[in-house]
Amino acid sequence: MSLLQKERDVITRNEYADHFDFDEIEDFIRNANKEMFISHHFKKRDRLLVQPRGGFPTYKKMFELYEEFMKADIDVLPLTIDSNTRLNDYAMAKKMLTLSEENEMDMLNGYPLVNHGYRTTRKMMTHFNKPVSLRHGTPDARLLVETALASGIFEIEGGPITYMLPYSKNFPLDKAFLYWKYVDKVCAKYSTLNEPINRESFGPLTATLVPPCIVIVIQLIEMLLSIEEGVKSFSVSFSQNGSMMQDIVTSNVLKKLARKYADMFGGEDAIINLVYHQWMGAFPRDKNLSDSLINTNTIIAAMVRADKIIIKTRDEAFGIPTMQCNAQSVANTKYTLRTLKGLPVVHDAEEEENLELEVRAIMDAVFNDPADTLWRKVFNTIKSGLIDVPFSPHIINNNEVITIRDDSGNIRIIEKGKLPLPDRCFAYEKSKVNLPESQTEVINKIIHDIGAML
Amino acid sequence: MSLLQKERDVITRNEYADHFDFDEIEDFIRNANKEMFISHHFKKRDRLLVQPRGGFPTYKKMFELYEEFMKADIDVLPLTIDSNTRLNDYAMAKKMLTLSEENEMDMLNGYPLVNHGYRTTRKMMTHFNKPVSLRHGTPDARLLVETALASGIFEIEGGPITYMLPYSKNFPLDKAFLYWKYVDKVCAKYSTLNEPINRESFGPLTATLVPPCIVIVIQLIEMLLSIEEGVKSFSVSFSQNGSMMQDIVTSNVLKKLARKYADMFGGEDAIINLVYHQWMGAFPRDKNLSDSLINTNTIIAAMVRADKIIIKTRDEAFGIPTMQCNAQSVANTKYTLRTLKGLPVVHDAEEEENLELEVRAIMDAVFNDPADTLWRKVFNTIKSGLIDVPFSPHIINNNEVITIRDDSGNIRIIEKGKLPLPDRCFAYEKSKVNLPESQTEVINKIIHDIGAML
Amino acid sequence: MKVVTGVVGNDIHVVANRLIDISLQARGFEVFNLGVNTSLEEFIDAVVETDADILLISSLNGEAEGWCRDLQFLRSEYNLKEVIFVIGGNLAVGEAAQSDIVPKYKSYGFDLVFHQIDLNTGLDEIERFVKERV
Amino acid sequence: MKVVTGVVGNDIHVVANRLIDISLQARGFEVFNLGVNTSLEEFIDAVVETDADILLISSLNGEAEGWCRDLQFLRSEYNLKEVIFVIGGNLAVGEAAQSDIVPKYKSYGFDLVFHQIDLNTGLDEIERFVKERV
Ligand code: B12
Ligand code: B12
Repeated sequence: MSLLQKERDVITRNEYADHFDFDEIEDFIRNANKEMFISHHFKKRDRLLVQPRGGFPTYKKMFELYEEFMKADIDVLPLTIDSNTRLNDYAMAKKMLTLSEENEMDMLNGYPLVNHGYRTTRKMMTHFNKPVSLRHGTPDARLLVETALASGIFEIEGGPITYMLPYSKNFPLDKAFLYWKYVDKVCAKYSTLNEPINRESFGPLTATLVPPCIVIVIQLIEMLLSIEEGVKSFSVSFSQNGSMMQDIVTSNVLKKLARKYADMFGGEDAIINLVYHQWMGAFPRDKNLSDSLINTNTIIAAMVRADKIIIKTRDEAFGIPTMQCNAQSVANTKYTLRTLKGLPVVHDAEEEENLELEVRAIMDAVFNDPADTLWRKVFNTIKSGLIDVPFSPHIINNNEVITIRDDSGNIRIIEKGKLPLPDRCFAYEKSKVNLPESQTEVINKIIHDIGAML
Repeated sequence: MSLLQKERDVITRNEYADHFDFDEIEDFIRNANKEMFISHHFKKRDRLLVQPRGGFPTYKKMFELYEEFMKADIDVLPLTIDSNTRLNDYAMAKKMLTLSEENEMDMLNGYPLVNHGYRTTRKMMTHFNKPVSLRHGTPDARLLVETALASGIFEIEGGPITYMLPYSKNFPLDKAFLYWKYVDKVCAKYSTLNEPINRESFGPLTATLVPPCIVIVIQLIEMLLSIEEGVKSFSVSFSQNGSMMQDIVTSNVLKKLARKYADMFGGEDAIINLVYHQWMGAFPRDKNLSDSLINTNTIIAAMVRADKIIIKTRDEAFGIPTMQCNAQSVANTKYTLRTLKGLPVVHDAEEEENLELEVRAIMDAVFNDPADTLWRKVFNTIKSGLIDVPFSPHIINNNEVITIRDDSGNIRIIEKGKLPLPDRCFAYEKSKVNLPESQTEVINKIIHDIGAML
Repeated sequence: MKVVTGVVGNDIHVVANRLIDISLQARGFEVFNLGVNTSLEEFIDAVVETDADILLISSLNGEAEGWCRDLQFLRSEYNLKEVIFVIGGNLAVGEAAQSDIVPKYKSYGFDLVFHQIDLNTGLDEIERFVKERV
Repeated sequence: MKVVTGVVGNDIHVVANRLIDISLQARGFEVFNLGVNTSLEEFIDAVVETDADILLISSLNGEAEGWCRDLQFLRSEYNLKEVIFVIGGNLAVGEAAQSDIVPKYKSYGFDLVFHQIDLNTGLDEIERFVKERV
């Protein structure tokens, strides 16, 4: 038995989980319908795939949600996991699941997949025969991902950085790298059986004034870490910045560099896709305005030529959306994509050059770290603040970078902290904003800029 | 007494209209608040002005509509006229107004301005102190416009072509030219008293597969006819084509040529503005989808850098919208414009060159007509089919031009009828579409293309 | 079979009218299309003149009610009991329910009323109605 | 006055927490910010340790109910009658009305409950409440 398999046995032997029958699972994946693999749909590239978010505690309600989505002609079904499971607190998840089932009231903000187990969940997945995407935010997602893949969920979102820095306060980052290495290994292993399992990184991060250079660097790193383990289908992503031009520039640079770095690091045969997230920050509290924001995002997703869009709902500011509301959002998005024609291809040479220089400078700093493996280099870079995510709750994050919006809505870096930005790039960033005089005014401007879509 | 003034006395002496006191009216306009003039707002050019459509039969309901609009922070108030008044059928309008007032039920699809009279209506206009735009569709709008200006409505939409070919079946076109000459003269006269009265052309025409070259030619002609009479503030307009790129191209060419032709024909001191109409064709019968379409149009209006946008509502497919629905549409549009930042400036050299060549060729044909005045040249050109508007109900229209959409949603000319298009332009148009084999298939494609937003 | 069609009143919405013309012809009807902006009297005259079997009126801009109230009267005046009277399109100002609209127009003397009904659905229904009558 | 604040449970929404920290300091409070992902026991320990006057709990992701049901018990256990217990943010999974939420959380032992209330409005209210208590 291989070392990996031994590890898998230990991981999956958990009092809250199903008993894992790996042979049966391999058989299931080998014979699974290709329709269930998003990588299969990406290959066709005939349209921008639409995916909502959504998870309810009980099997019954989850099933009903999928039924609503199917009526709206959905492309990719989501499975969003509750926040207790995300922090591996299966006991609490179980308690709340029981309460939800007994009281007909949702006591969890997602589907507790581990507690439901793969045998049960697989029934739902094969019933709908659509690609499903696992959305969570879990630093140690090993058991969760094993359960997901065994259930027929063939896209796994997340990564050691993107599911740590925005989603955790003190989970050890070095452990997260190893746990995600495990996830990538398992995904790569199953990828040889049928269509590849798709891995997706979570570009929005904290969704709060994160500058594009940081987003892109982290996207490239997680892509390279996955490719290192043999993953063959990977999605990089980012969310609406607040300036259409900055979205376009981010997309152009991200696409270009993702392909370049993938090829440079042995991923020539890997398929790289682009995912666009509708606005991930604070939503307006008027649902009609939220609808407008959502539609604006759909158009931008088409303009930046994304391969998949992950959508929000008009309930975003209020709480987990109702199924009807969520399905309506899918229908609206599909309508706009169907009727929106003749999109221009846009470039901004100056902005793209500046952003590419910034990204390359940070990537060089990562590669120049003396550690022996990529993940250790990255770990050191984050620890020393060369990578720094604004508004991360995590204790390891440096929290020195400060950003603000310019008049066109672009996010600009006004304090670079320890980011290794070339002087001319930092000068360019600063040249775009008129900084208020007093510190209080700067803080007020930041608060205002966080609420750009209110 | 001048000839014009004699004519005005005759026109305004109508059994259904107020008795006109021209001295008092001049005084009123001379002292009117500048806020009421849209031309004053255009000068500032600090934002894209938002204007809905809207007209109810009774004074009371019209007033309430304006109150709703004001809450939504509207920029320009509309006054849409009912279709009986549009055809000068004041008797029928009066009958239906009385029925509406008695039964608390709307028996008219707009505000019968002539029947209400300017003394009454002016109270409403000065109360709200906003620019108001007169929307009608009347070939002989002389009495209507006199009433409007006397009421404090300082933007007059329409023109001899744009309010004839789409809006009338057999009203004599030559008369329409003379009636609109009158309108322009009166507008020019009042323009010397305070801020200029703005005239606006109606670019959408029949809103049914009208090719951009026809739209632009008619915009330019109506602009020149108004300038000829001394109008100093003029808005050209067009509506969503169905391809974002074609909208951008139309805007770029229309803006460029409007300035060029205005300067060439003595309008160097005239201010020319661009108005964008949200989709004017058939709307989807799902109100959520209509909201999406409306928002898409708002974004395109900003992309094409319009000065004003005229908006639709989610009720469009069903009937005259409720006030609340209409006001919500204003609020949604204002929100999107407020949060939408960083728009790229887009050009397409090849498309723009082709479109400009087409427009210039038709304009040359107009100017080369041997008649002595511009309006007669235009009349002859329309009569002989050198200008031809698809789906016009008017008997004078040639009805030979046939258009269809290409794969990017662009409207392309596949039958040019008598349009004097240069060969290379027509070849370019045809090269963009794969025409179905059979005539039935072509007809089905046209029906399908009319319903592009369904 | 002969059909007189057109759009009633001061209504100039022509697109549906063109499609109806094409569709009726495709279904084998002999079509007399009066186009838009047609008064009730013009319709009746045309029916008499052409000896039509069906009068198919469209209305899109919300005016129909104002124009069609006198239909019952004209119908008996000219003794047109055999002619099938049909109206369709958007038959009210503002949004209105079919359940309100249909009985109202039937009381005005229409045999078939199609408020916000798809054209082909409506034409199918008309053909069924014709068959049943024979 | 001393305030202990933080975000309860497995909730990692940090943006509001940072703003609350800044705003409380601007209003002259001495702030002990435990940050996100804080258990009820940690809050109580911090209140005891710092001898705080106010405990201001945030919850954004809908978890609060699961965590705060034991508050009444802890409150009497540690004899914290003088401390003002405040909770705010988004206090339910899915959309919920204030009229349902406020009494529920008051029954759990909170003095002030702010479901989907603007931060400054809430802090004004807290200051008013403090004044009235003295
Ligand atoms: C940004 C964001 C994220 C970021 C957070 C990054 C970070 N580390 O902070 C990311 C993407 C990582 C994220 C993750 C998740 N999120 Co989130 N997130 C949001 C979002 C879009 C904005 C939150 C925000 O920053 N707002 C800006 C700040 C300034 O405003 P605020 O947080 O609302 O706080 C204000 C008030 O609440 C108030 N307030 C707060 N506390 C207090 C206390 C007092 C006393 C008073 C008076 C006032 C007050 O004042 C603040 C300032 O005005 C909201 C939706 C929204 N609001 O639009 C969802 C939202 C909060 N998230 C939600 C959820 C469920 C999650 C996830 C579980 C995953 C998921 N299912 O989507 C994970 C959470 C994982 C976990 N362990 O908690 C839900 C909560 C659902 C519910 N309550 O029913 C929301 C509402 C989205 C939704 N509709 O589903 N999220
Ligand atoms: C394009 C359009 C115009 C163009 C018309 C160009 C032209 N000459 O044809 C322009 C811009 C000029 C215009 C002007 C006006 N319009 Co207009 N217009 C429209 C619009 C957007 C689309 C109409 C269209 O062409 N549809 C495509 C065709 C194929 O579909 P259709 O007309 O709906 O017809 C289908 C069905 O009704 C049915 N049908 C029709 N007749 C029959 C008969 C039978 C027996 C059956 C079974 C079925 C059937 O089959 C057709 C094919 O599917 C509609 C709103 C909408 N539907 O989205 C408003 C609309 C019809 N217009 C309206 C109005 C009020 C006007 C104006 C009075 C001005 C104004 N206030 O906006 C003027 C009219 C002036 C006049 N004298 O009539 C209103 C009517 C309001 C109401 N009923 O309450 C509408 C609904 C818009 C609105 N919500 O306010 N309009």
